[in-house]
Amino acid sequence: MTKNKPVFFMGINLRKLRKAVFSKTTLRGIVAIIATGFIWELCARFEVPIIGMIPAPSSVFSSLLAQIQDKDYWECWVYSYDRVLSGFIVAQIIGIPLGLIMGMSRNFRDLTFPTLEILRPIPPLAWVPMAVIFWPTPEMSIIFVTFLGAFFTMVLNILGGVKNVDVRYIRSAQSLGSSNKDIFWRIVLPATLPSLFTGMTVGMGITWAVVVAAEMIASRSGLGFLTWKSYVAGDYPVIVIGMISIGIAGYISSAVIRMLGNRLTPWLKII
Amino acid sequence: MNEHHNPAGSGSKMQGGQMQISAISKYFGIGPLRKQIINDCTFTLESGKLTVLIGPSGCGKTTLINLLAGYETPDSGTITVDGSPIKGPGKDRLVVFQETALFPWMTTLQNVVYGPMVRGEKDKKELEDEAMHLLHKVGLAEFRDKYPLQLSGGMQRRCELVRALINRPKIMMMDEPFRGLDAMTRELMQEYYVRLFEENHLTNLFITSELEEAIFLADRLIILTNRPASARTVIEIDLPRPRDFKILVTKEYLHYKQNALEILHEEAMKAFSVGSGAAVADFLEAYSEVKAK
Amino acid sequence: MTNTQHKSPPNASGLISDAKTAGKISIRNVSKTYDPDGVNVLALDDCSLEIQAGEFCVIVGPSGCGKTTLLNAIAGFHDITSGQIDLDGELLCSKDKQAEPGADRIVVFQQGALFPWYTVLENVVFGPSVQGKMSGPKAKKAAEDILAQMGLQGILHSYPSEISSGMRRRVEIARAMMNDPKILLMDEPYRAMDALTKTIMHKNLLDVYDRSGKTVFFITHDLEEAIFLGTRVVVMTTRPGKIKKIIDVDLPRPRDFRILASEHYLELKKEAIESVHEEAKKAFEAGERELA
Amino acid sequence: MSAISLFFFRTKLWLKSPTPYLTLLGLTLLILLWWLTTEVWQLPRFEKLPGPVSVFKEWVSKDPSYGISIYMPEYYGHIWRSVLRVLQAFGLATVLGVTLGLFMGWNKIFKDYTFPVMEILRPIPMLAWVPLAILMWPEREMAIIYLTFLASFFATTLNTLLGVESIDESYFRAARCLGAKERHIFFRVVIPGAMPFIFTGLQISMGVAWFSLVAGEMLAGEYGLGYLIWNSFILVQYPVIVIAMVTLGVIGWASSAIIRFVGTLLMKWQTRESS
Repeated sequence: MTKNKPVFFMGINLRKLRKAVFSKTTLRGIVAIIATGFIWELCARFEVPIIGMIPAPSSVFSSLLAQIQDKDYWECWVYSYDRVLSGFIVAQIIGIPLGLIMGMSRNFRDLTFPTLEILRPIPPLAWVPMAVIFWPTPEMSIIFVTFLGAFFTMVLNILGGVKNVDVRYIRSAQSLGSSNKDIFWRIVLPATLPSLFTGMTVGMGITWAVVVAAEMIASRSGLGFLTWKSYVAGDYPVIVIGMISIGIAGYISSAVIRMLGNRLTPWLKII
Repeated sequence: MNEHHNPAGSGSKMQGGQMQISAISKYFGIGPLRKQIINDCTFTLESGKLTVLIGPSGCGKTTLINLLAGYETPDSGTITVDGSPIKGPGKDRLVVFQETALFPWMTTLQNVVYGPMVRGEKDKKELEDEAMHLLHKVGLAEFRDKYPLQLSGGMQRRCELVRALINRPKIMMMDEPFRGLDAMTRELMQEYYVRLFEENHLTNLFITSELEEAIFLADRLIILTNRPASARTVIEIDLPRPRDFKILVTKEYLHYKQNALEILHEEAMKAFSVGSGAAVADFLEAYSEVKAK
Repeated sequence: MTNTQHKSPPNASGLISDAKTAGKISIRNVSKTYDPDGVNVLALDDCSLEIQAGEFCVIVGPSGCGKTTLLNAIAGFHDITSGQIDLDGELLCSKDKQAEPGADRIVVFQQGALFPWYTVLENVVFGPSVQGKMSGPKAKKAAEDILAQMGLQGILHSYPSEISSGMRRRVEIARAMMNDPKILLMDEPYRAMDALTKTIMHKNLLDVYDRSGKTVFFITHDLEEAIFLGTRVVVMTTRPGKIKKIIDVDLPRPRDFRILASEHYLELKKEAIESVHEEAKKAFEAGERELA
Repeated sequence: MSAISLFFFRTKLWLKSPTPYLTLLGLTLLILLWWLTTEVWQLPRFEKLPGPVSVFKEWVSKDPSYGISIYMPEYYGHIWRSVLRVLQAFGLATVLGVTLGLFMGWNKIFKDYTFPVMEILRPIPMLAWVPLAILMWPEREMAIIYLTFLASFFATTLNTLLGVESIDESYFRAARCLGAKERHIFFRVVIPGAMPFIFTGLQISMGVAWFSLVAGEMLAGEYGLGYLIWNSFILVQYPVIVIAMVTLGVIGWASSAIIRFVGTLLMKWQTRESS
């Protein structure tokens, strides 16, 4: 019946951490992942139809060792990141102000929202040919399609965020003597930040999917192209390496956004 | 309004803060959807007194406070503060909302200094000192850098009180501020609030649907009719101040309570024959059964 | 909805029985320790309490004093660290045995737990229907009877979200009574209702209680409610929860609002306020210290 | 007041507000701008894009120059193939995803074993599977359906799981109190309780299904709207690209509208709540 105190190390509750790490859940997770890898290997070895066509983990691993020493492989990362970031950042630059204005002004929303709603259901990749026709370089067309992928999500999330700002916040700010400028910068903007970051996270996911596909369709570089090229060239283990790389790259991007989001919205961390 | 004395300064009874509400009415919606929420409502908030408005849930109390605060304008009638009609929201009439409207993205201190800061009054240092002084008074000094979500319900309500007080409003309007707290925290908050009031004697308007709370706090108790709301009866509550929870078990208190219940009951029966919305169904039921006895 | 027939005899299906024989709870030296985040928290400390069959036992105490922990142990939602709880002389739970949730001990929850996806009628027949105790039409008939007894006949096919919060609570009590439980466990069921609504809820609950003679285990923060409803009021200390005081409420039954004005009621209230207020303050200050 | 007259009244109010006119104005402006830049002023770069007039003429022509218009059976052939693929993939994903999600949410041990594997696969964008899918499946058709399925499947499963986990604990407790056995809890608490989230998941899943279908068809299709877009691009039949894009938009919108409609039908308890 002793009342133990939690032990903290660098802001982490060690007891809680230990409990989480050495739990049955973690153990089961590890077992499941190892078992999956093992079954995958067996399927590949015994050439089970369909699943067996996926290159075995062992061959993927040996090919990975070759890849990470290859400069071309790392260049693919750079190209893909370059495209993702360009498209994503442009989407932020245009999407954030647009979403905010749409949320603040009813007339502007009525004017632009239906247009957005009409264009939104068209899958971003369907834009690829038009983009290629329009933009002078293929690079620009890929960035444009990438931009589209993130853009709609951003605008809609911000719009929703602004519309959901609790009217009581605006009212108390008014009573306390805020100007319209104050209300925008000190109330509406921070109140919208959480949905802005939700939009960014979702948008980042879409961006990677679009970049990968666009690279396969209309480019000769990047991680998506690496995957496609390996398929065409019959170097199958590299397909899996490409996929895993894309997964990791996407994961890193979302993690960065999450970190940024946590940093900028500290009030959401409830004790 | 710019004197630099202690905002919660004890016994500063010089302030005005007499609010006159004359024959205001308010409708919502248009055409066949038009509904009257407030009907020809007249009452006075006397300077330096704590007036409590009580009425069944859904009777239009919140609309009334929105009108007094200036967030909405009445369709007819006038509202004046110390003789001059109100124009929109202003820092002379501050509202403490149901639940709380502390800005979640600002720390306790930032919330408290928000008003004077956006109005550009005083320098930062002076403002913070004043805020800390008030926070200290309600036991929140250690929590200056916490965000509202990190505070307990009771602390949030106190922070909200301080955020209003630092502006030295003429009138404080409390819209069911302790709703949603558990009964015990609620009682402690009532004590805090009554103590702050007894120190400042600002004009206070307090809206509630709890009779016990109403009588415990009030100098004057105004009972509202059912929707469309108007002021029905004013009961002067002549219980001694400073008050504490011992008065809840006195005969005088009980007398006021029974008296008020009687009127509320009558109001409920009237509403019952009109058959207003489902929100008041519980209330109607309660009092029709009381009468059946 | 205006008038419940309080004089009506127990209905034909016999669901609300007169038997006061069952539902005796003995709580003996019960303790419970939680272990969230690797920190041991003692929620209940050596509580002993005997609840007679047919008693209306009200537990009051500040937030986090372990009232709900005790209720959850009886209901079977979690285990206890030491001690033992018996129901009618049979072991219900102990250190090694967690109670099974069952239809003999039905809980009415703080936030209300009517299934929002079922209509009122479907909610009320849920118990007998999953227990396979009654045929469909028979259960439906019984449910209609019980709802009518409680003055709820007009809303059989409404969804819970369409009726007022007071009605929802009453439907929940009806749903519990359908199962003829030995004991009714109520976890602050009227919290967050305004005082005017509460009065009708109290009267309704007392009606059901006076007629059925069920044992009721009732948790609340509200002293007025506690004294008005209870046969005994048990005051608990702030965490770790211990039993601080037991107040016998010897007000006559059936009770109505007149007793709120009686001398004796005031005395009882004074007694309760004194012991609870002290604990509440302690809990409040402890809570603030914890946050700091 | 009756529902019908209320409806008319609301419509009248709406017509009096600026909303419908601004909406109309916005759309007109969009098309006007498109028309001016491409067909009237023929600005650099814009001149290459098909203009609204040429697209519209082609679309309603009885004798289209590129073979695709509302009178041509091929047009409907492409639509039908795409819809069929989405239906197969989406149907399969819904059946498997909802079942898996429900079990994962209901049974902690099952979740412990399956969830980490899903979490590892999830960050890989579904389109990165294209080459592998073609490799795995003997037929292109299967590969495309597989791709479409995969995207929907993850969205559905995760939302269903989220739905089950978001059900308030007190509903489970209430059900146990009332004597419900595990199977009752599953059918009468877990399934209806998770329903709102399942339908949110289905809407997302429908969106991503179309998204990956287009990519799949562009890369590996021999028919379908995505293929039509890509093929018209290669054959320099630009108006057809726009026709296919607009068609995709309309069908995509319609399919999520259908899901919303079914959702409202199935969850009366929720719709009545909001009204």
